[in-house]
Amino acid sequence: MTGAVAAGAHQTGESAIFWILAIVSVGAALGMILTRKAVHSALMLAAVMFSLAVLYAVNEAPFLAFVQVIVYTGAVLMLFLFVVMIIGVSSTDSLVETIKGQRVAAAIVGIAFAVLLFVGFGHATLPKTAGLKDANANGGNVMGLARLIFTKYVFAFEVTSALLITAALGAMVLAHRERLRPKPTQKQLSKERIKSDRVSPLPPPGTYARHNAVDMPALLPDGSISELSVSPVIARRRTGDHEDLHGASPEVVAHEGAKTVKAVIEKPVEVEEEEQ
Amino acid sequence: MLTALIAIPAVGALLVALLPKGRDALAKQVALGVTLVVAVLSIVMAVQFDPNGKRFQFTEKYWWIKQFGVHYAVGVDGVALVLILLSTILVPLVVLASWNDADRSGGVDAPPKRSVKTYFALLLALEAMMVGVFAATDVFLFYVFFEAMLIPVYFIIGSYGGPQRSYAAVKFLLYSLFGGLLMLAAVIGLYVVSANAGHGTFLFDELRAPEILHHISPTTAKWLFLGFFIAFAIKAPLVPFHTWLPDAAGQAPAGAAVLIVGVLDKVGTFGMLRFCLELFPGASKWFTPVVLTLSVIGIVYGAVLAIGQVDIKRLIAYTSVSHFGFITLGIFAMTSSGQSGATLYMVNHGFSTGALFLLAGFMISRRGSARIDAYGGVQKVAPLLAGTFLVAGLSGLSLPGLSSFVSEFMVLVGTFSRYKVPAVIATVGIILAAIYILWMYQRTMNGPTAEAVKGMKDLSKRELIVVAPIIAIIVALGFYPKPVLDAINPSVKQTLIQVHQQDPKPTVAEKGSHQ
Amino acid sequence: MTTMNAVLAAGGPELHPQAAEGVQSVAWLLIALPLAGAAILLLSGRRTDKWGHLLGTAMSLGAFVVGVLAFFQMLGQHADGRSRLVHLFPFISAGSLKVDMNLLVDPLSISFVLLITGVGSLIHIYSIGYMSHDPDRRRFFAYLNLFVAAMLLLVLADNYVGLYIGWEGVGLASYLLIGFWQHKPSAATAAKKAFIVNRVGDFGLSVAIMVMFATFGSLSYQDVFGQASQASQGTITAIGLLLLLGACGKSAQLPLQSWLLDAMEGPTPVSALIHAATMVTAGVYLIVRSHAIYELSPDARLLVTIVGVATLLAGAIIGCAKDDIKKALAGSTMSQIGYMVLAAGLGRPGYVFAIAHLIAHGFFKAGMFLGAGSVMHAMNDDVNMRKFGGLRKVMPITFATFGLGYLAIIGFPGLSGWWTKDGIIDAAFEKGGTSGQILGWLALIGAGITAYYMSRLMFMTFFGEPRWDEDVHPHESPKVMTVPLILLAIGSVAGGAFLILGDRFAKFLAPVVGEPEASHRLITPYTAIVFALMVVGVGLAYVQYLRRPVPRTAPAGNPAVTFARKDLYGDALNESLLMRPGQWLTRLTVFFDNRGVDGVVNGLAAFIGGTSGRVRRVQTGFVRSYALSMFVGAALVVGALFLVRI
Amino acid sequence: MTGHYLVLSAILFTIGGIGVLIRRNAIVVFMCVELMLNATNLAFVSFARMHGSLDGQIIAFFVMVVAAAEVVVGLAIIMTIFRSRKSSSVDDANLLKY
Repeated sequence: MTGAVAAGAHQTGESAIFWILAIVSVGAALGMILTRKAVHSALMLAAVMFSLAVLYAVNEAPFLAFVQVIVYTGAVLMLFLFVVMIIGVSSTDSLVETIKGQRVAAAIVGIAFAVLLFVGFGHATLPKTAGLKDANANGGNVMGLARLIFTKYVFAFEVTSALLITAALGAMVLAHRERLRPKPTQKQLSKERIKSDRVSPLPPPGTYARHNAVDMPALLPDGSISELSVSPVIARRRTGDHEDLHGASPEVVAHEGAKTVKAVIEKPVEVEEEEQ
Repeated sequence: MLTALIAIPAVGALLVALLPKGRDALAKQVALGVTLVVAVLSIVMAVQFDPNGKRFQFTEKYWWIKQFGVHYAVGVDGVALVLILLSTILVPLVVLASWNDADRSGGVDAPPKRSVKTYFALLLALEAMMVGVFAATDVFLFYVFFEAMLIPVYFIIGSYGGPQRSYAAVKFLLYSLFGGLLMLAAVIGLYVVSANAGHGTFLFDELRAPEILHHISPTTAKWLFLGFFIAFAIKAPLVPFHTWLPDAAGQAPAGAAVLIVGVLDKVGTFGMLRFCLELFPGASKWFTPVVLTLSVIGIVYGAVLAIGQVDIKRLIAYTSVSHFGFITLGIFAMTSSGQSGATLYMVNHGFSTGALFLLAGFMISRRGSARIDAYGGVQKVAPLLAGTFLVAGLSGLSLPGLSSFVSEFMVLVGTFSRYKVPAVIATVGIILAAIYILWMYQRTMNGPTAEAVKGMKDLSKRELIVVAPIIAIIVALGFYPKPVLDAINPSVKQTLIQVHQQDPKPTVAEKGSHQ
Repeated sequence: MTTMNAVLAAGGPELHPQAAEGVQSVAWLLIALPLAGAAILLLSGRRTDKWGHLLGTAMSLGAFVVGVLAFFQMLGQHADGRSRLVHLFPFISAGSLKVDMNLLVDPLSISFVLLITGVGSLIHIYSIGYMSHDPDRRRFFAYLNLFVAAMLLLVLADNYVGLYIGWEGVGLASYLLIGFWQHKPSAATAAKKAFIVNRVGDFGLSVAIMVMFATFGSLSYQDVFGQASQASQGTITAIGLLLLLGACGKSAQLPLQSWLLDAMEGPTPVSALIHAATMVTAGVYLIVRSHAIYELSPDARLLVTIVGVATLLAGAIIGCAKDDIKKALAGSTMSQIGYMVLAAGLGRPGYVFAIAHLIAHGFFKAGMFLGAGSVMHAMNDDVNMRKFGGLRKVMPITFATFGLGYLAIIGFPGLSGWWTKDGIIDAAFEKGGTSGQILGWLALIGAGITAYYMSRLMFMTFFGEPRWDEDVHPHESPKVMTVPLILLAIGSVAGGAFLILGDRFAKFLAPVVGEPEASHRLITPYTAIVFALMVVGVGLAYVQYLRRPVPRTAPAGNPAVTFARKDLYGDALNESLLMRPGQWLTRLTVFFDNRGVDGVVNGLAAFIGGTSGRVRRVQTGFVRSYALSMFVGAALVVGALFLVRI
Repeated sequence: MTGHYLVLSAILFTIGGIGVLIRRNAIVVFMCVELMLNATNLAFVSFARMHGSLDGQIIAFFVMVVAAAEVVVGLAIIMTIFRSRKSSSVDDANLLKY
């Protein structure tokens, strides 16, 4: 598809593509800044990037189009999605503006900037597009690019490689969390456990409960729900109620289970006398 | 010779600063020794100076910053020689006078809070720069010394001064720096002008040569003049820029106050005489009315303020504001007697106000308070102190027979022959001078002896050795100022030729020539 | 009678002093001796306490001897070879200003030298006794010597700068001597007041010197008087008036007379020497010495006479109301100097009488002051005449010498006062014209009042019954004090006759002030009137103070008396016109300086501090507001680019 | 045609700019920055085609590289801020102020 487009694009096909993609990309861009959920704006950005990739292709830059798709959208955007996942995919921003007059100022400046550019481009006398036919002549676009990179821009190329390495290193350093206190040894853990008011281990989720799903809280002997049995991360993640298989909400299920357990506990326990 | 005069105190300062911690007494002796050596050297130089020889003698010239065209050029004419002598004579006396001022920086009996040897090192550094600033014949070098001088003084006032010392030190520094920056702009402007007119130079001789003067258009000359003049007006406090002096002199230790008022301010008037007048003759003539009114205001305003003061050191500071009005009046009257009088006035004022400050310092170190009403009837208890204070005071109000009268008389007569009204108003200054000196003398020395003053000791031997030479010089110059005048007159004549001003002929002679 | 102006038109005699030789060439010794004495006494400190005063007196006597020798050498010289120049050293030389310190020994200065050293030595001798028990006697004699040296420099200088140095030196000496007993606040204030009022006079003198330099280009008498006729009339009058202002300051004439009465705070010998004989006459010397200038400007001369007469009357009136013996004598000094200034203002004939009266006054007024001193000495330093009375029996010598002085001053015929003061009154009338008449009559009235208050003083002190306090038992003063009194009495008796008879003094002063046009006629129509007025004055005083007992406490007088007691409100005037507004001015300027100029500086600092505080708030910390400013910046850059490009 | 591409890139760039100013979520702000970078890449490419030399594309290529490095470090920073402050809002990190 790229070869055809690049070789013989005559006027109407290209402008048609341009207009479609322009609308798509502008719409996606607007969507990106206006949606509340971060994931949606990430996807909108992906749309913009794809339309740009096509536009690159139209502009006789096939290599860039693929790099855009593979590297930029594929890697960088995915990185965004990873971080969105970690940070909180569900966290929606309230679009209420906190800084006084920020939105108005942003609009004014944005429009002024755009107007300035349009006036600028309007006045600019652009020469006829010369097209990259001869530049891509021997060996196509990639060979042309490679020839240029490794002759004229070889120094910039090396510098960017160093940049990438430092960026990777930087990211690693930033993300790495320094342990403020030494890793607690087994000895210390047991000592703390004894010192703390709860020596016995926490009930794993689902104990005495109807089922042992990872977010189902365990029941204490007196029938009440043990909050400690569910990991806090997951606890926070509990979106909707946990529909029990038989239509009762977990509290109801927990309550019946608690009755049975209480009954077992109040039953008097024959205590075998230990021969002293 | 001159470089030696600058190098010795600088090295001395370093030496004193690097002495081991506790050896205060040694530091003092070394400091005194160095200053005495410098004094002897400068006297030898003065003897060798040939008044009617070349204008600049003992000149040395080396490349300093080649790219900027800056030389290390030193040389001495009559005026500079006399002022260098003033400073090299005053500094040893100041060192001797503030022998244990620094010890009491921590309170009367507490161990010295601040290191004694830094105080003396700073004094020596200050002396090096003082000699340097008077000896520099390269405008850039002059500027460097002009600014470098502020640092030691800032530290002296800042760490050894009176209660509001930090306020006074900062105010002093900012005021002079502001002036200095204006001057820097003017110095650069000068270089640019000289560059257009041939090769860029800072050397004073080349700058005052006619071929460069013609290239400066009158307006640029006025601006450059203003740049230099404001810096010098701040340094020698002319009225609107004078408020730093009472604070600085009031808060500084007595010895430093002597140097600030005695020598540092002279740099301002010296600069006016040599740089403002000689480099921009047209502009100085154009600005003369303004300067005259400022100086006359300064004379009367300073004197009236001095009458109203309650602190001795501030009072003496304000008197020197009034005296500086006289000096600038003499300089810008542009008559030979006026300018020679003004230069002589710089020397005399250095000694008379120096003596006043030293004696005030002794009184304050005894009594602890600088307020005039804390004293009373000291004459009965310390007659020697009172006597020398009276002589210093009388030279302050320029009593004939003492040195200041000669210079003030020459300034007034010189000014009158060209500008009648300012001279008459300035003469009112001598009445006000009598009032503030005698009233201060009466409130502190005469009348019944106040309680607190009862135990005051008279001048110790050391203090007497400090004051006696100054009083001797004051009386000697009062009766026989000829040697100093012979040194000053040739260079003043040169300045006047440069400013194309002749002395106005007496009206009788003119009438005679008309008939 | 040739009118005065015709004579004067010829201009003063040409002053061509030749180089001095013989004793006169060592004239500088006159100044050097007392100066050395003062220096030795001041610098030596305690060691010379014992013989300090003797050294002082010796120095003064030495100067007197040199003076007499120079005088006799001058007598030997031919009339117009009498002004001699002694070159000392070049004092100031700067371009056009050339001032050499030379001494001019001529008849005028030699007569002053004799008066100063003569009366001065007598007073030194007197002070030996008077100050015998004062701990600071050495310092007193040092200051006396300093004063004599300065006064001699004043009269001997050959240029106005030397005169000015002597002028202020004398002011300093009077400051030191008036404030000698410094622990007394009143003495200290009086000394300060004297110096400052003198300084106001000196202001006039220094401006006169400046005008002279601007006009004549030189300040020596020779050049100034030589070229005086060429200068414009306005300048000459200006110089004349300014010199008059200087003279008023020093001789306590009307505008600047307030300090003389307070100057009595000083020890009596001081009042005698400085405030009677020598310093106060410096003003008259200045006017007579600058006669060439005054001859050229009639209205300056007129003003001099007016000031003279006004002070004459004021002094007399004050003299009548003062109970303090020294203040009364001070009032009389002021009025006698008024006479001298009046005479000096009358032109040629007046000069001779002015100087003659000055010398005579020097003798009898110093004699009376010393007499008053010995009276105070006896009444253990009480000055209130109302507590004296009947002292003639107890202190015969003082009474006798004081009496002779009294007779001389009221112009008792035959004594020196009569010769000189009548001469002045006669010269005033001779001046002719309405002004002559007015001056003459006022002078006559002054003579009458003089007779009245001097007799009042005599009667209250020496006659009537004693009104002493209990613990006072007066006794005659020791020999060392009475000998000078006797000598001065002889001078006050013989002085006048010796000078005026046969125009001896007039011929003596001729080379300096010019030939007198007519020899002095002894008996003039006015002599009788003067005598009559004198008798009336004495009679009035006799009736009031000898017939009726003198009350011990001053009775409340009518407004006229209080007017006189308050020194014609001179002090009140000075205070309300000058001192109080002056204090207000100083307080105002100090406030203005601290708030105004300093305010601007501190205000500037505070302003900068304030704005930086506000500007700080722009850093809100929100990344997005920074982004906004970046975006605005970008927009501006793009705009600027287009602006430049299009 | 190049003018059209330039206008499109200007629009996308401005939208990205406004996005940076309006959104408070750090990641979205970051995405807007990426959008601005892509807009410039489009302008580069269209100029390259207009001038007929590949330099524009190389510059675009380098922009991508730099953008990648920037994203890596930027997100790491956002991660650390989130970890310490439990909030990814840009406005919460406002301690560095007057």
